[in-house]
Amino acid sequence: MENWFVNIAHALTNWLTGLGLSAGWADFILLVVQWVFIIIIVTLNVIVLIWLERKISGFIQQRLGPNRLGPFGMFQTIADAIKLLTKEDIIPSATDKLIFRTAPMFFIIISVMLYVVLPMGENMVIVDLNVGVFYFISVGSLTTICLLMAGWGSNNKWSLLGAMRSVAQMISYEIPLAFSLLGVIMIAGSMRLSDIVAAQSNVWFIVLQPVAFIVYFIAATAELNRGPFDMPEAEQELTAGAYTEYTGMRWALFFLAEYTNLVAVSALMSTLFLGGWQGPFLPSWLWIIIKTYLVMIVFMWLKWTFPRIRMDHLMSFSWKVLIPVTLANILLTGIVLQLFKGMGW
Amino acid sequence: MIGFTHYLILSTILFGIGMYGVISKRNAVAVLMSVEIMLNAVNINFIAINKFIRSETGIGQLFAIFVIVVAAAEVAVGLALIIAIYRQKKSVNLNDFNLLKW
Amino acid sequence: MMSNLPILSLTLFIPILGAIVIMCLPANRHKAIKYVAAVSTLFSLLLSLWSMLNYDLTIGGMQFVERIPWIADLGVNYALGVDGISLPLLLLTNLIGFSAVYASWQTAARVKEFFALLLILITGVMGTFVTTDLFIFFLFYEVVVIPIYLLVIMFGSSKRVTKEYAGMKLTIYLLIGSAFLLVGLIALFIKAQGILGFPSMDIATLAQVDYPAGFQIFAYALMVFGFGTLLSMFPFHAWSPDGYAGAPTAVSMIHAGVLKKIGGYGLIRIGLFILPVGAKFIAPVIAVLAIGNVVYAAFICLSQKDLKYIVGYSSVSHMGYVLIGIAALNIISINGAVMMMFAHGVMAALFFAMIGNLYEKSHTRNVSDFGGLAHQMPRLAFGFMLAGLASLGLPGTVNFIGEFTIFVGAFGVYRVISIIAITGIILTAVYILRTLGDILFGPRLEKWDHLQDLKGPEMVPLVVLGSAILIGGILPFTVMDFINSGVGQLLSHIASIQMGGIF
Amino acid sequence: MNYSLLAPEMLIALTGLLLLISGLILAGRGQRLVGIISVVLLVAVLLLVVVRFSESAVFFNGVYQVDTFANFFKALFLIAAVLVMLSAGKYTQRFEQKQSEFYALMVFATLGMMVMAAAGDLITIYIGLELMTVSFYILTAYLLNDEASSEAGLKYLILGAISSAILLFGMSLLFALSGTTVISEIAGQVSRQPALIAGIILMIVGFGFKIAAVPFHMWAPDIYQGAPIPVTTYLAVGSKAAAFAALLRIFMIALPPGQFNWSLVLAILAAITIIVGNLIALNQTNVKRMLAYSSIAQAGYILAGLVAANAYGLKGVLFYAMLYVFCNTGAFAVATAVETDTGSTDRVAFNALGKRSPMLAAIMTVCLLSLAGIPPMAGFAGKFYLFSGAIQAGYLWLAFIGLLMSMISVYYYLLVAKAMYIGESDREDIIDIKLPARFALWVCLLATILIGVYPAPLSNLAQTAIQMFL
Amino acid sequence: MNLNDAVFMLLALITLGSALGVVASKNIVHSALLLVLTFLGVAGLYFQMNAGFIGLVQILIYGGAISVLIIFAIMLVMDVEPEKTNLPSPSLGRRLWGVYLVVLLIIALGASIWYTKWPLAISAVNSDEMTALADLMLGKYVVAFEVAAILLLVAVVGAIILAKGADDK
Repeated sequence: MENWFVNIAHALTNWLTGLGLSAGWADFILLVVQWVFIIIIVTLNVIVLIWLERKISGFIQQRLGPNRLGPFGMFQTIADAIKLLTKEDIIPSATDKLIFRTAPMFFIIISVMLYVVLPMGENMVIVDLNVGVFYFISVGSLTTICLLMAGWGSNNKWSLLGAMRSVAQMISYEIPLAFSLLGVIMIAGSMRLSDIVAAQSNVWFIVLQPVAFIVYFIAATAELNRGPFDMPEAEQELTAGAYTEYTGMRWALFFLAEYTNLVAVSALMSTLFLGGWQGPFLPSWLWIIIKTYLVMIVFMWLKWTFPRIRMDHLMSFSWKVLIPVTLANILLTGIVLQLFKGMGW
Repeated sequence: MIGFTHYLILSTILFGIGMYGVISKRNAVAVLMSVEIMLNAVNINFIAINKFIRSETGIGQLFAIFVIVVAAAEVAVGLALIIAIYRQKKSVNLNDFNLLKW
Repeated sequence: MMSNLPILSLTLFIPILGAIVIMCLPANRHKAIKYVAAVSTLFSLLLSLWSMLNYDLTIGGMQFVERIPWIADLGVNYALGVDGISLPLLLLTNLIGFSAVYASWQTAARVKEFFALLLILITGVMGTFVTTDLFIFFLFYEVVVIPIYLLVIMFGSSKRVTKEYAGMKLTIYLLIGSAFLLVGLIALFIKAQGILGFPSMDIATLAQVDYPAGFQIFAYALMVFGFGTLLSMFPFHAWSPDGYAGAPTAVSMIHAGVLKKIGGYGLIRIGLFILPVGAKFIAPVIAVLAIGNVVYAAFICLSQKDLKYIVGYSSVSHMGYVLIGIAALNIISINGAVMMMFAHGVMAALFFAMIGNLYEKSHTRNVSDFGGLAHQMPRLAFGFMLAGLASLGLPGTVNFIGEFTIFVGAFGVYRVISIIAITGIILTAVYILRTLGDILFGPRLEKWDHLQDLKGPEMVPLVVLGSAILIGGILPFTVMDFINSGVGQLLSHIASIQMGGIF
Repeated sequence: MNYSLLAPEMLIALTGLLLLISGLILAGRGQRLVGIISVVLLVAVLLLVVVRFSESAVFFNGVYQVDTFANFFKALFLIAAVLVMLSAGKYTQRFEQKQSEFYALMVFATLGMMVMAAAGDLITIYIGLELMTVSFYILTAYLLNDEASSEAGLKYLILGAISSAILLFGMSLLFALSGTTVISEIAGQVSRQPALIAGIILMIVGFGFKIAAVPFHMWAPDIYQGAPIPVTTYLAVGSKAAAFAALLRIFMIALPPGQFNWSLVLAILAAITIIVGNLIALNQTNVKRMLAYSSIAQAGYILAGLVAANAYGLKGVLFYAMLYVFCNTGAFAVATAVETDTGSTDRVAFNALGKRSPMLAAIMTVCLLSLAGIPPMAGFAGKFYLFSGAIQAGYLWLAFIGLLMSMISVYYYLLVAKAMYIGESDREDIIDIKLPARFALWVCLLATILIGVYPAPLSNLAQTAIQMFL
Repeated sequence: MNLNDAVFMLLALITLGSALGVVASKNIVHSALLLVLTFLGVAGLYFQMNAGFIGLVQILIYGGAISVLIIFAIMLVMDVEPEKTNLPSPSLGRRLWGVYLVVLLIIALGASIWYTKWPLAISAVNSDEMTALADLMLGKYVVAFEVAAILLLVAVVGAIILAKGADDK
């Protein structure tokens, strides 16, 4: 059970080379296949997630949530998806057509690209980059552009304001996010995610880097534009923010991408702070799924518990609290590491 | 086989495109963007040197990193300037900046 | 013996000291400022007289030498020394400087600036004559220009052209000339360094070097350009009449009297001494241009109405003689040229002093406005007469000695040119006598009755300069002995190193 | 490696940070203290540099060098910064609560220059250059309510960025050919190839922008005119000298003139610069702008020294750069005083300055004459060195053009003198100058005259500084 | 043509094409978005040259930060008609001059690059480029590193001062 997926990949490679393809091409095809596989998994996963979110919010708000379609309303999301897919694709006439159309596509592509470096289990990472963490942050930072595209392309002031708000927020929180990861990287001595996981075989980094974990958690929430940091789409002020003009399939793509990001960020958090795929008894890939889901449930819990924060508070919180805290954390980590090194550890 | 020369030619063309933008564009932001293209062209050179030329490991990349850092700083200041000037003139067209003789 | 005392430095820097004292005085202490200026120039005058008396003619050469290393890598020394050529010119400077202070005694506005600048100007002029170092020479050479500009624009008078225009024209002409000169000097210095192997700015050392002929011609041509502009050589003379017309009296005196002479002095001391081959090659050109000076300027003089312009053009004309003397390249002619410089200096200064005085009182310089001034102002008239007669080279004045010597020397070399130039004397006589007659003689004009004759301080220029003209004219050896010793040594030096009797 | 020799740089960096922090602490009227603090600290660092002038060390295999050449320029930058800050005292009050940042940026610009002068490696030179220019972009636009200032800042930024890009492309070609960025190693590695010519030309163009050589000068007058005057002063004096320091090090060591013939290109550039700079300056009516064009011409003169590439020429570069600090700062300081008083730097604003403040007028005259190269001011000695070098190297024509144009330049300098001494003004009141500014002005005046009359000490310093190039 | 060459060609096409788009587009927002594509193309070229770290830096700084800043600024200073926000200089002479100059530059520079014998050496693929970079940055190039840090500080201070504008009274 542990090596299911690894074995499948090996078999595929062997088959491809058997067909007479060079190793390079075989790797390339395998990469594509793996990526497509992930896309499928993630997409399907989103259906579950949406259902979960609805259920959790219902639970927190003391109501039932979806409960008509299927057992526990499980098919509600599928029905919604079908509705969205079959809806008319409205493109308002005054929009910047090209930008309007491409924004959701880029968004989802970037979201999915994040998974390339995430270890899904022991030896289960598509490209084990030596700069994995950095890759995650760099590529993740591109999502802001897509939001700007959406906001601008819609030619709607609510959209534009929403987009600009969200970008301002994301840029501000990207810095503490990256800084919080530095502590982990310093201890692990590598930016390769598999190395970081390996470094946690004795003790999880959430123990060694509690401050970094908290900062990362907060910053990630903001990065994901989730409540209580969901200013960009504050319905009362901006209707649906950058997504206001989107309908049907395109809107669904944004929705999909948001949840994809949520999964990715949660998976990274599990990898960096919660020991990744390591765990007793169960196969490694199952462990990471469990941990990721736990993190996601906390995210949802937060979202439905706290009220939305005001925009200026949000910004100053990042610049005046989170960044100094992370910097102090880095400094402290460095000092302690040097001390330990000096003591011959 | 693609080699060092090809990368350099590519960067030269990119540099030229950037320079054309600098010369022909009137929007201050566009000019700034063109300058960024030029800097990117230079960076291609540095990375290519790092890969193809007999030199100390990593120097080219280091140079490129410094260029990127500087470019970031320059853009930040440049955009702040553009915003400052827009606040006064309500325009970002270089042709409108005629207080000084140029 | 007093020879340990740095006589020349004292002579040079007492005016500067005076200028500094003046700058420190409050601006409204006019009397004090004027006395300081007078005393400091008097000191310089006495010192230069003293050095003239103590100069050992039997030895000749550079005396009262001072030498302090100054800029090692350029071979520059703060080197002073005087010989027979520079002594009369030093004396001339001080005579005129002293008189100029008195000629400006009536200055009322911005007295402080005026006298400070004037003293700086005098120092600059003196410096060029007493230094034996090329760098220091050039330094002083250019120091004089800017004070002149400021004096002209601040204190000058506007008549035909504005004083701003006159000042700027004068300044730019002189500076452009000096640019050529500077190129020549630097080229000379670099060339000599290449040959000698060490940098040197000492004029005597530079003169020892055997420069290639082509280079000598090139460098000498640049110097002729530079010094020629200062000497108002035709066709670079246009600045001079305008400049004199715009300038205040004291500046006109110094400028026409001594400043121009720096050009002639430089041509002899630097051009001839260091670059004999070049000098020989270019001498005919100079001689031809000199004709332009003598005749052309004299003709223009005939048609001038303004007194200052008349004297201005006449001084251009007289410089032609100096140029001929230099171009003839023999000991007699060069003696004459130096003598002429001295003579023209005192004469022109006296002339301008008189004109200035007259203008101050009557506010006009037009010849046609005057007549019969001898009735009202006999002493002024005497000054005018003395200067005028000196100007046309009447025997008994020092100018006669100069002109005569020049033509004696030049006649053997440039026969035609000399003859043409001598006709210039006739033209000079025509315009000078006509002018003097028009303004001094004839019926008494009522409108000038209020004019007061020279008195008190105003007499000083007349006495000092007039006696110089007469003493030099009647006892020519007082000056000529010095000049002869200086020029003789200079030429014998040239002959001894390479020329072997060409001169 | 004796790291204590890096103390000046470190102290300057700390000074800048301290000033930034003090801006937070010293709010309100306390901002005035910032100027005093920065001057005191800079003077301390200057003393340190002077005391350890002749000590030298090579860091990191030549990536960073502390030598007499670098120390000469460091002292130059610090002197310039101190003089500018002293003379700017009253002017900076218009920045109100942003004075500390102003001084901090000036200090950081100085740091950039110092790094440029001491860097022995292309990367470090580039970073130093950018620190300097980025600081200047901000400083140029520091008059936040003044459109001309913002405009100048933007123009400077755009042209500065372009020139940096061009310079970098040239550097990248040089790097590619030699495989190293360390200047002292390039000389042995680089071979004569077509790309080298391209690289040299691009670098000349890049540096040409930085020193405002014609035809890359068009930014300078606008920026000089638009920027706050203290910034203009420092820009004209410091950034130019820093660019020359880097230019000298790269061209003399990496591309020794014996092996590579770049001097003719530079000679033509210098000649055009001198001619155009002076000719355009002739009909400027704004003194700041006139000084801008004149400073273009001055760059041409200095370039002539590099063209010569011999002892006199290089010594002239250093010598001239130093004296240029004094006379240009003096001239701009007077302009600052006039602008603070009258609100304008048009030539008419200088009218009757000779009466209103004889000291200012005299200093302005002396400084301008020094710029023109009239003895006994320092400019003459400087030009003498520069053009002696040029003639020695066989560039007689260049010396000719240079000297001729410098004499022509007297024309526009004298126009200012004319305005000051005979111009009419309806204001007769005495211009009030604060003590620090007065002190700075006197320093400029005395230095200008002293260097002119007795150039030997400075020339000896310059001689030791350029020893490594010969 | 092997895979590497094909990828190079593709990336070159993307980079140059989008760069051309940047200068050709009349809509400044389109220019800015194409600029992002250019940056990504250049990043791709870095990956192609085994410079993964720099490629990611490129994406992070250029793609994620600089471009966003630029777009942000564009949106703050936007004119009403986006189609006319990025018009080239109205003077035809200037544009032709630009084209001429640039073509000349490309030909001259390109030729000199083409005919140069470069001191080529295929350096071994550096597996640990980051360590090498870190060693350089904190070793030989520590001065440049520190100065760059100060440069960023200066830029931040300056950008805040400038963008904030004068104090309103």
